[in-house]
Amino acid sequence: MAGSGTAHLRGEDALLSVRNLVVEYHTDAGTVQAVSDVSFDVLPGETLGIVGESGCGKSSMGRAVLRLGGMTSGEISCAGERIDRADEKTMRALRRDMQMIFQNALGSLNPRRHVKEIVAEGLAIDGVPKAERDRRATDMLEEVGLTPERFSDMLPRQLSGGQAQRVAIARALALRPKLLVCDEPVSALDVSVQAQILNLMEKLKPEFDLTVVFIAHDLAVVRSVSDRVLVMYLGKVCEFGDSVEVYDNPVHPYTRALLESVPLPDPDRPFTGSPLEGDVPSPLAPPTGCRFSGRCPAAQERCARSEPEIREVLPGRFAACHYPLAAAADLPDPDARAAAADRREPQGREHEPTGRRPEGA
Amino acid sequence: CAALLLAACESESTAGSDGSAASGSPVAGGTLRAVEISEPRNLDPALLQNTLQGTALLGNALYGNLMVSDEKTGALQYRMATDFSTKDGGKTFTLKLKDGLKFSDGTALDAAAVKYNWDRLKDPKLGSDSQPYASVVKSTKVVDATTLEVTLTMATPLYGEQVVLSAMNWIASPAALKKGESSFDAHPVGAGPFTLKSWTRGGALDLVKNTSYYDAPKPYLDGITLTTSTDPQQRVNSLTSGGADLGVETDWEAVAKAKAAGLTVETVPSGGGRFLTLNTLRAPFKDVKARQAVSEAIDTDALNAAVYEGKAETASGLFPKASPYYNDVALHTYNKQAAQKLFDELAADGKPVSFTFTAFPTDKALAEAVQAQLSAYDNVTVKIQTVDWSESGKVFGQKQYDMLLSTAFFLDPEPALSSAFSGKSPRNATGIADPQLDAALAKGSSATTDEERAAAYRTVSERLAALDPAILVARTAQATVTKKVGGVVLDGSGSPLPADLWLAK
Amino acid sequence: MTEQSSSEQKDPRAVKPEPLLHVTHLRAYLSSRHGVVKAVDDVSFEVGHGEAMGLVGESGSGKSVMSRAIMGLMPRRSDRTGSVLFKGRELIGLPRKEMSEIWGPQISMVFQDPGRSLNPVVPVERQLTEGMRRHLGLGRSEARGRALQLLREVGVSDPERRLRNYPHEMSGGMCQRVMIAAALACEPDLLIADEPTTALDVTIQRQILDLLRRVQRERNMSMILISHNLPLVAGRTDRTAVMYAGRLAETGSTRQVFESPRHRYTAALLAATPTITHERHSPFRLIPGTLPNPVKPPAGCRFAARCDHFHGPCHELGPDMTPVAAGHHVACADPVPAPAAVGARGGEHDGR
Amino acid sequence: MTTTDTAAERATGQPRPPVAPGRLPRVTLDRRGTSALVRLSQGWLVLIVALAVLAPVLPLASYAIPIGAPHTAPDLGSFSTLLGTDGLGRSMLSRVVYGARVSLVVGAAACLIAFVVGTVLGLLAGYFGRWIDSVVVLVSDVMLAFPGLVLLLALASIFSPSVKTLILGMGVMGVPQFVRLARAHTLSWSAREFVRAAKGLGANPFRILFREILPNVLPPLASYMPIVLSHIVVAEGSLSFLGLGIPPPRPSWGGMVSAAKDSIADQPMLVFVPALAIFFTVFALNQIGDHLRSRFDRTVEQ
Amino acid sequence: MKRNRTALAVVRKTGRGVLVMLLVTLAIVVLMASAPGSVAEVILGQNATKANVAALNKELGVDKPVFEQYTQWLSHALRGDLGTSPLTHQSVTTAIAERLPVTLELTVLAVLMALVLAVVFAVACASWPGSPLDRALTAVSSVFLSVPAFIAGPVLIYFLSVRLGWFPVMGWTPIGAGFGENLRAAIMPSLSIALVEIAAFHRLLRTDLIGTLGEDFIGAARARGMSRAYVMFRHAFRPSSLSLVTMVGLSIGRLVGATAVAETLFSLPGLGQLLITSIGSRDVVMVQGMVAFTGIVCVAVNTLADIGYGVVDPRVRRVAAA
Ligand SMILES: Nc1ncnc2c1ncn2[C@@H]1O[C@H](COP(=O)(O)OP(=O)(O)OP(=O)(O)O)[C@@H](O)[C@H]1O
Ligand SMILES: Nc1ncnc2c1ncn2[C@@H]1O[C@H](COP(=O)(O)OP(=O)(O)OP(=O)(O)O)[C@@H](O)[C@H]1O
Ligand SMILES: [Mg+2]
Ligand SMILES: [Mg+2]
Repeated sequence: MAGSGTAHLRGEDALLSVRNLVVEYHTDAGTVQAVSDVSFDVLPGETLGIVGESGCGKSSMGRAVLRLGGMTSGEISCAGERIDRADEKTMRALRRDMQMIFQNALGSLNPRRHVKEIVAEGLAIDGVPKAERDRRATDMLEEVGLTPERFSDMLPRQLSGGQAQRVAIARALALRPKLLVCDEPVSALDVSVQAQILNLMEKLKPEFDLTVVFIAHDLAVVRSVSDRVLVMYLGKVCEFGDSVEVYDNPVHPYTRALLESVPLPDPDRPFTGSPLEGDVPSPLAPPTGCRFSGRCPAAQERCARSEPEIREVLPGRFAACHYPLAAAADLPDPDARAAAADRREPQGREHEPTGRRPEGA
Repeated sequence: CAALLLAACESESTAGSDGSAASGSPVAGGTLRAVEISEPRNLDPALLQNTLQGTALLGNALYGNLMVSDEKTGALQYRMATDFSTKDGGKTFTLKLKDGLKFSDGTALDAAAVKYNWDRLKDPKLGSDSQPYASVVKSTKVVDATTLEVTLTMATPLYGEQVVLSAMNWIASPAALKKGESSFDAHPVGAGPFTLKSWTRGGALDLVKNTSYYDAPKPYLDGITLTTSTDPQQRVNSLTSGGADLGVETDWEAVAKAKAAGLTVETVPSGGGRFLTLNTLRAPFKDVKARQAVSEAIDTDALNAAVYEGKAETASGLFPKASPYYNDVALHTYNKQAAQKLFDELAADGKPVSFTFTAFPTDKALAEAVQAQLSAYDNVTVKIQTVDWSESGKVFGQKQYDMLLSTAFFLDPEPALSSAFSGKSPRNATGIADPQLDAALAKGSSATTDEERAAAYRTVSERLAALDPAILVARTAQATVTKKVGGVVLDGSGSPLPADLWLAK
Repeated sequence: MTEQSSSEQKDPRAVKPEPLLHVTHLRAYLSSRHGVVKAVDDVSFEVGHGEAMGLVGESGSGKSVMSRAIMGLMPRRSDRTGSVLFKGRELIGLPRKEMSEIWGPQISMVFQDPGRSLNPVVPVERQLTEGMRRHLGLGRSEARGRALQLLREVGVSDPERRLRNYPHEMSGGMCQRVMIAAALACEPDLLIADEPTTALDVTIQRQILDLLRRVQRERNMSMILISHNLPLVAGRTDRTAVMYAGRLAETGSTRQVFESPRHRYTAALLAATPTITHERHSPFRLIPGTLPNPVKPPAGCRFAARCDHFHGPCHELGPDMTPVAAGHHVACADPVPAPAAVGARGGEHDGR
Repeated sequence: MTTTDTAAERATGQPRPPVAPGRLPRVTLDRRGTSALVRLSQGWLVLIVALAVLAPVLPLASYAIPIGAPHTAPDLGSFSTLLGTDGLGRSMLSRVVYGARVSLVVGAAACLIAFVVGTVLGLLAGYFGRWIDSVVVLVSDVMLAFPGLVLLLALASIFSPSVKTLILGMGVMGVPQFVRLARAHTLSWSAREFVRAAKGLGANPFRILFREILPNVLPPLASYMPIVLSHIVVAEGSLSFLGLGIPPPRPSWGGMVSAAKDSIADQPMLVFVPALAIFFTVFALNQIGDHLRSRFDRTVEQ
Repeated sequence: MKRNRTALAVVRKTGRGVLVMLLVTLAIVVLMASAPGSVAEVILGQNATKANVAALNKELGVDKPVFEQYTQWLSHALRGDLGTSPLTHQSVTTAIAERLPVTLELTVLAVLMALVLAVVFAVACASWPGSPLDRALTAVSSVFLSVPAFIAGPVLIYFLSVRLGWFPVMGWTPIGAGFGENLRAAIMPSLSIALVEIAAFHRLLRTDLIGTLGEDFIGAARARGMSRAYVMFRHAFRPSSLSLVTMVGLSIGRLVGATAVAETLFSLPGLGQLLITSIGSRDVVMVQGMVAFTGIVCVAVNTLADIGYGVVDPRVRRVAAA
């Protein structure tokens, strides 16, 4: 399945748009196809969740988007500026608008610099005068819930995981970016701390008027924070759609398998459905055709041969699969489609305060 | 193996005072392990140095000797030659060889071979140490197979002694020499008591008995293994620990250690010795006053104590008491106050004494001791520059030094003294050119009676004492150290003659 | 010893059968730069024959140290007191030689990160068979045969080839299966699995958990399944123990703990755990504050500082657990009130 | 000598990945406190450095002028005769103390040169990679393929031996070691997320290199300095032994040992005093280096 | 495709090695050319007048520009002809071949001795890290580290040869002349250079072993009930010896230098001694040939160490092959 295609794109008004992104790593063992021809859009104010198993290329994509890692080909533009073509100088200016939060929060802080310095670093690079810098850093610390008096002069190693992540968030937001890419910001944290950080981010998002790309492998977390979700498998897009709908009614067999593998805190029903067979294939030699075909319970002979294009399987629901779970016969007529859209609508409104309606325009 | 008893030989060894020395009749057989001080670069006789610290033992073993000089009297003794005499006061000599001498390759060692070797030595490009000696020969003429007539450039009555002390004493097969250096190094051909078996450079050089040696039953040994060590301590250790049977030694401390360890030590009583040589051609030692100052400032006994652990033989005069030319002129007097006064005067004249001691690797201790001694005086500064042996040619050739250590020792004062102090000598390291001195030296070399010579050398001593071109630090050690080795006969350079050596069982 | 245990098993009428593992007042202190870390501080619990116990708690609560303390695989500068009775035999103080007879055929362990718990430079075959050869005295080919069988059992395809592989030539899931096979090789009575799937993908994680549960049931083996992820133990274990800051907070049947948590901490933890049904963009319930310093843990209830039902007696609370239902023990001065129906069901369930 | 980068890095050209999160926090057993040995070592170094620095103002005889008969036994009478006299009657104590000056000055200066040059090159090579890396690695390979002593011998025969030559030679000799170390650490650190984070903030390469990476690379590198210093002290000794040390009368420990090595049997003091000085210093430097490394050098190890 | 990559990597590695060699030899030529004195002066000795020297220099071709001399040397060297020493008239290849056995034996023996002792020490230390035994052994190896060959040599000679007479004071006995005798001659010199290496090897291995022993897979092996010794040698040792392999490779260059000291101390006919005398006598041809040779050996040994890596660690096998 996992396929290419552009059916799910939403056009001009996107803040971030990624087209045909390819990321390859050349290693001694061969070429790793980390991201293969992926396209997506993020509308202003929206939170896009990206999920997928380990190694499917989420981080590579996140880094490529900010040009913090290699990219082989593709087009990326943010607020109309072509990131993939910008020269170093323009890029440095552009970076102010796009910030990233990393999975390993502690690792993303220089162990030899004080918390305040770390938070103020972006401002220092920007040439903000010292006093101003200090003030804004202090404000930011306050904002993320760290008492400046206590934390300003600490070194990263004196911080707990949650505190470190807060510092990283403060550092990113100190520049007042438009776009925030979070690469597994909570997966290294304990549940109790994880909740603190997620809540913090929910709080800051409207405050800073942020558009967020939220990368995670924990499906539960992604669902709770994002408006849209992009499911990836082995460097390809599987499914794209409104997060609640995708979770409630996955159309791609992989999405369903993924959801069914999430353990439930229920002694009687630990998992739903049956487990997926086999291992994730190596990105060094991905399978031909649909990349999921080898493990797909619904795979047919055609799947291994030809790669499916992304198409709209249900209204607003895009999947790259020859045989989506919503069978061809069930494909809704325009009326049903409208009904589905309606169903979505109120849900969207409910969340109006936390983020601008993605499709509001 | 059965010891073969031989008739008493002609050896006049003076050995035998110590317990470990072998006495009695020579015993045949065995391989002698000898340690030398320097390794030959090549086996070409021209490039071997006929000195104890050089490769005399090896040269004597491979090429034998035309003549040797008596270790006590310095008188010539004939070996492969039967005669080398002059009838015209040293203008021409006639060399007579033994009949039927053969190189180890079977070719004849005849007058032509000698001529070839001697002519070859004159080539400066060959780089032979003996080139100055050979250059005295103007021409040679082969009279018959065993007779060579030698015409010299100037009258040198004692030219025989020079032959003995140089590579001229060693004759190699012209046929073999003509094959080129590398071939010759692999198969050197001479008529000596031993032939080469194998040579690992930096390692051992194995010699085996030359069965066709002219002077049977010599050599007594089946073979000799020569190793090299530049470190005196190592040579002595090797001997005491039984790693070697014979070592040549020029280091006083090592000699003392060897004696203390009960080894047999043979020395030749020599004159001259090690001189602190002052370059009189340039400042500050151009000024005799500066030379005197330094000379009076230096306490040779203290130098001896510091550098040679007090084991060196020090001397005030040029000649040892045993020499027929002995005189009581002290070349050097130690006088601290006088020295300081001179230094002060020189400084007051605007010519403070400041000089560099050019030290070769082995002279560093001495240089440092001199420096230490002079550091006690005001108005004199000493710097030390260490130079590699490779630079010796340049240092000496271009006289780029203020002070260095050089050696002039001798059994017979000729030619060593002239070479060292004559104004005409290219090897005069002091650069001193004093007519009176030159005349006395010339007299010493051309006079034929001991009295005349003694008188001449007294003048030499007086001139040297007055001019102070060099400070005699100590006599040169010329020792052969052995353990259970018999037949240690020393030749003119003080090195043992391998043909006579034998190993006690 | 094996005899003793089998005789016990044969006597179904024993009033209280001796548990397979009986841990009492276990303390494991580790020395560190900052002082003595009281990683496990007076913990008592038991694991019955053929029972799977889940051990959950936040990172740093002492789960791993406890599993190692039970095993006797403590770091060098450490101190272990209390009692660990395994089949009635005291393991604490047992010489290493005797311990190494227990490791493998009696107790074995599966570690968190499969990539790190297989020796990268040793072929899979040797790592699988060395235990068997040592403890069961098997020859090379016998051990190999058994290894193949084991690999099939844990669902490794093409086991012949796998035996020749080095760990780096296999995926994480495959490595973990091999580790499980190696742990099962000598038919242990107790398997301790310390976060066996944290390093794995969700889909693989599920495969491994299913496998562990299946094997545990098939072999009637006891198992301690350790995880910081609460839902993960829910469907895999019979009983669950919740650990907090070196102490147990709550133990009970898995159903009791998940459906009617009584300790304030357990309840808070469950509430903070994101679930797939969580309302979008709605805030999570959170537990304020952080774990107490393990070097200087507070007196009384260690959760007190973070608890929203904190009051006076919390400071006096000792490590002892009080029963709140059959087989359900809680160390809390003000436990969550029990929903009656669930409590009854829990008790029933516990009578297993 | 010391290992520079970890084996795995050399083999794969990649830094090891950082520790996976969520693992059992491991307390390194090696992290012992400051042991008595380390304290003693520090004490010794302080003493030696103090003596060397204060030598001119101490009531010490000149190292060049004899103060009495050669080989006098140690005598508590005066400061200068505490260790007796050497073969030239000069004060042993004075020579050892002034020898410390040469050994330490040569060592420290050479070490510093090697450190500065090596670190800068290693940083540039490790961070920028590509041709800079190729060139730097090539040059350091060339220097490593040159047996160090040969280089020194060659240098010593070109320039006459002097303190300056020695410092230069030894400094050059130590460069590749630091290049390798700095490069390995830079590789390891620049793969860290915080470097990426800095880049994300718009920092330019030099800011990243000098503000983010350098502060992390410095401590482990600096902790190798004592070890390198000890190598240099030994190398200076070897050179003196081969006759290419500092010209007399300036004493250096190596020179003193080699000058007196023949007297082991008769005058053991002459050898053992400087040999022990070398020995204690090298030992102390190593102890301190180890100690520092166990504190700072966890990056590459991990 | 994979094959191509491997071939390419081999070509790259070789190319690099060649480049290193070129630079090394060029550097030595330049260095030697700038040194005062020349081989001609050495050959002529006391007859070294300016004219004589100039004439001989011309004859030897050393009056030409350095670079020209170098390219000439190179073109010969590429054909396997390292030239002939103008001083000893010995072919450089022969000289190296003649001396190589000594240096080789010393180096190998030194590495072996150092390795054996270091392994014993390191295993003991890593088994009880932080214990008095560990501290004692670490201190002992630090002691070795502070005993350079030029101190160790004379001390060994004095006690073992002069006082006890166990070993010869100096000189070499080739293997051909009896293995026992050969070993007797080789033991002290190799020991004197091995001491320093022991410390380096020991420290490295100790640290790596302690690190490895903390790994999960060691815990896993223990949890399978494997004995201490088994875990140490079958599990911990190999993965811990990676850096050691590199270290041994790197130590070669240093050992060549150290053998020069040992060969001088014990008057052994090895490469180091030849190198020193050749530098001393400005025998550029000889020095150049030898530096090229030792350089090749160093590069080769380090490449071997890379390959040895693959043997030790299957994870890098692929890379090493590449
Ligand atoms: N620098 C790199 N060099 C070579 N391969 C890389 C590199 N970075 C990532 N990869 C490979 O690219 C693929 C995608 O990696 P990426 O980190 O983007 O995945 P991910 O989805 O973020 O995984 P995770 O959930 O584990 O973080 C993986 O197979 C990974 O091994
Ligand atoms: N070797 C050690 N030395 C000192 N302290 C240690 C050591 N290992 C763990 N600790 C400390 O002991 C406490 C308990 O750690 P433990 O690893 O048991 O936690 P855990 O519950 O397993 O956590 P996780 O879920 O992260 O694995 C922690 O505070 C930890 O820092
Ligand atoms: Mg990632
Ligand atoms: Mg744990």
